Amino acid sequence: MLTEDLKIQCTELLPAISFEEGGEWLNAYVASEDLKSFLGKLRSLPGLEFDYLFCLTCVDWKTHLTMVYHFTSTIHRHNIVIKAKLDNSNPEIETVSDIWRTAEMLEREVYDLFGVKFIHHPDLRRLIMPDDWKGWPLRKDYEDPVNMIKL
Amino acid sequence: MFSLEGITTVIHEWLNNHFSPTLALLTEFILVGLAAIALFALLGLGLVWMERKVAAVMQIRLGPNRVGPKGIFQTSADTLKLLLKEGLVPDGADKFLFNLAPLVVMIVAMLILAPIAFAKNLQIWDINIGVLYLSAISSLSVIGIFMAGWASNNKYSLLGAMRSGAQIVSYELSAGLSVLSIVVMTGSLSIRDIILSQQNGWWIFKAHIPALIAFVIFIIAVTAETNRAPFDMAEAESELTAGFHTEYSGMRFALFFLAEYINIFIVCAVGATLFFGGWMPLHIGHWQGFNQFMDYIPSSIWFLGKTLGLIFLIMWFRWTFPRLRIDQLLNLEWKYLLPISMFNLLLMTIIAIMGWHF
Amino acid sequence: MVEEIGRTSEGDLIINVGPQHPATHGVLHLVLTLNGETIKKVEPHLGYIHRSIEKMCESLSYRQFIYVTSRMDYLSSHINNHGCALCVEKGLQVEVPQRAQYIRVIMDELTRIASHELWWGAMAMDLGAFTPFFHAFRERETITDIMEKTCGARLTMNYMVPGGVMAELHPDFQKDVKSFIQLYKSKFEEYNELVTGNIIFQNRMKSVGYISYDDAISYGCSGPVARASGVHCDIRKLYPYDIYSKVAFDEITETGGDSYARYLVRLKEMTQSIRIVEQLIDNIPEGDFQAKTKAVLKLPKGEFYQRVETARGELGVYIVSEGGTTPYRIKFRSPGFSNLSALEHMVKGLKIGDLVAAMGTLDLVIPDIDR
Amino acid sequence: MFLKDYIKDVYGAVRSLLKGMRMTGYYFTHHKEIITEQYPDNRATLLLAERFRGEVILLHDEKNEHACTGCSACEIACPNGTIKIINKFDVSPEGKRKKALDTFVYHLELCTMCNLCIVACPTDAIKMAQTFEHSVFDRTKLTKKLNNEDSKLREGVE
Repeated sequence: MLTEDLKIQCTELLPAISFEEGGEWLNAYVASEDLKSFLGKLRSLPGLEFDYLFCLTCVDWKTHLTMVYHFTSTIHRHNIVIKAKLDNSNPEIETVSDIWRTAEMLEREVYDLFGVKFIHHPDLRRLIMPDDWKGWPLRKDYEDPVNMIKL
Repeated sequence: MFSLEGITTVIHEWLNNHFSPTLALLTEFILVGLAAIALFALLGLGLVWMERKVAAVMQIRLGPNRVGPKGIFQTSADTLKLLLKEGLVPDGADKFLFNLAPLVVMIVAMLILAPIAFAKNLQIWDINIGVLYLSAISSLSVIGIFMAGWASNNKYSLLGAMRSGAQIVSYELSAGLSVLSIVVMTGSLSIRDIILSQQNGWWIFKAHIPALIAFVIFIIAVTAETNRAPFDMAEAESELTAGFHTEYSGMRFALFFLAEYINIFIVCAVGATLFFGGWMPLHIGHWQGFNQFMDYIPSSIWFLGKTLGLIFLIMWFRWTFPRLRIDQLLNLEWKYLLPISMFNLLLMTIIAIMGWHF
Repeated sequence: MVEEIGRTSEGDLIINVGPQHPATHGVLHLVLTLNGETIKKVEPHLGYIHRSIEKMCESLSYRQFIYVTSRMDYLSSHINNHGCALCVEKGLQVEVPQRAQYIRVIMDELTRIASHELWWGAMAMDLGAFTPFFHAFRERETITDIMEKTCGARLTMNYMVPGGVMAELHPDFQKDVKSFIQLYKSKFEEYNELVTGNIIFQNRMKSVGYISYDDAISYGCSGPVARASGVHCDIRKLYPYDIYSKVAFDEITETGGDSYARYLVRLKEMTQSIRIVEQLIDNIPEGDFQAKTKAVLKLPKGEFYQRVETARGELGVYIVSEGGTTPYRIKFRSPGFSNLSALEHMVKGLKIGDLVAAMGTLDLVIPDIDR
Repeated sequence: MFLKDYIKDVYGAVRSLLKGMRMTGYYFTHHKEIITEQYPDNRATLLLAERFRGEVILLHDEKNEHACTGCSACEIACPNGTIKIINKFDVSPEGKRKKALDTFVYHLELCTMCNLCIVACPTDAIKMAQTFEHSVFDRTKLTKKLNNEDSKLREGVE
């Protein structure tokens, strides 16, 4: 499906969606509370069927965090990038691990490194850092005098 | 000519001429014990070296080549290292059983040496139920492995021991049945009689294809019984790190290691005795000239040659095949080997009764 | 006496596979819940080799960060570097000279063969056969020698730079590659005799670690793991980069979805890689090996995503740029991470031996997962 | 029918196993295929590729001159802080102060052999050496000064 068509269809599904110009694929901003239901529709509606979540990550913009979801469809071969802004101090978002199973591990990684809490996640624990680790390493304000060597 | 034949007789007569019968017997006991231990050490070292060399060449490597010519003293150096190492006992281990286990395995391996004929008239104990004794004792070693697995207080060890138990109990059956098929042919349980019955040809040739099948089953079963790859479920180092001897180090580990090779030697010696006539040279029917020529080769060479040949076969298996899974291992025994060997025993019995063998 | 520790309330055994375990090929830590020999639960614990490469890259310039990515999936370091270089080029909008593209693709495919060779040997070792490992290394060694001559290193090459490759090919390169192809072809049948056809291997791998088409997609599997379940996901075919659109090769898919299918996919992929190299090796065009780039690279503000097909699957390089000389945020979508997440689904209810067989055919490289 | 399949199974299995054994048997009897390199013994004949990256060296010619102008391009290019250039100021006979290399500090323990410094060098003063036996017992020995004593900049290199 062409980017323009995707844009129209996404706007139909969620009027509050906003698009970002530029970039290789269609970039769409979704409010964090609408995300779960919107992504559910993206996964299941015929013609869209974004069944392959190939990247799930987060970006710290100092003022806020942005969740970034990269989707592709193995049936229609179209791609979309969905972003959701999160509050810096108490980032919370619904999990999508029940829609895409791969999200379970990826969300654990994001929780571990950015401190984003995924509501209804089946097993939200630290994945990479030790269980008793303090802080969220990939945030921009993270300081670790022992392990981070400044050249 | 170099020969080990009659060496026992000479010693026996010399001792009886010089000492009282009691003292002579006692000296003989000690001599035999020392000989067994020495043989043990030598065999262990030699076979480990052989294994490493065989493995290396099959894996396009050189293998040990630094200590001594062709690395022949490598295994002695390794043993020395193991002797000097600290033998650790893990926390929470059952210390008594933990220490006992390698000894049990070792003693069992030593016990089986008794009825084996190393050359003409060179046998520690010519017992009239030799074959029965062998199968009875050889299944005891699983107790040592169980002990090691339980006492280590390690779950890998426990799993390894459980696997080993299931495996040895199953494979004992088909090993026993294939041994029995030769017993049926000879009508005797004594090792000596079995060897003598192959005066005019070895059983593997004399008893047609059923003997060949029995031999193949025997080799598979004993490979499993000695916990060798492709049946090394008890060790399975890519699954259970080292299985039942995960927690063993130093000399205790060395004992397990040596016992494994002694066990291989023994089962191969038994195989050589049953199917290839032990020390009996290659005789073919009534070809007198050929038979006499073969007799010139000492019986001990015949025995060692056959045994080493079988050991090589088992090593060849190990460095070619992957490991079976535990359920496949049991499937192989109960679905394939056991039915085949039972049917085969029937055939052998018919051959023996009808006298169709040579 | 022996205490009862490490048991669940149902009496199941909890066992730690790793971080030091022969089958995990590194420092992966799996916590297994076992009922006898049967696996009830697999829980991966990661991070033993976590170096926070993503954070490191935030303070390195666009030329510098590429070398770090060799240390992620060290078995396909060329392809990692290639993905990063492509992503930076996408931002800079640099046209890479044809010669450099040819060299890059040849190097990628040689790396893929080398990686699959190592996997083949290591997987056979997982299943208990030691000999294939050494035989595989014989061929792999030839490739690393070729790499060493041209790139100067055997494992972490750092040969791809934004705009092309770092150095001209070694004069012997074409000759060496051709002799490698000869060697490979003469030895390939051996692989089938020693492993593929072997009844024990087949029994160990068939219907073990099954993952269906839908599950493979849902778990985000990529590379040979997904292709063994019938998913068409070869980035080289779907989103061709450099000159992959010009070379003829087949995307290997199987429908089995089990370990054996994954095994076959990888084995056939090696042959396809040889095919690609054969097509290109004689036709490397003359020209520059590197495009002219500025001394200090600055990516424009924006986001850039590049997908490449490594030996293990789809690697994604996601660069968020603020217009500076260093990336603002960089994310590597590693294939092993997603493939590992499917492990529990694959092995639930199977035996410990099957775990090893399934893990072997997932071809995990732990630094790739932990980053 | 069942029996036929059973026998076929067994036959096929045995055949596949024998094939594998033939392969290992071939290697057992063909010692020419052995590929082991006896490393410390073959040092004399060991050939390393000329591009092999062992460590960074500063090239000196027979007059004890090097081509390093002390521009610090390598220091900037290095991702790990492996190189530290310490400059001094020579005073030329005409009284002009000229920047020159004082010490080229190289931390081998930090180096990842990425070759970026070599590429960055504008005067080709440094290159990668083929040495690879770097292990020492004392970590401080890995911090090296690459320019020789009293070495100076080659004439004509700017």
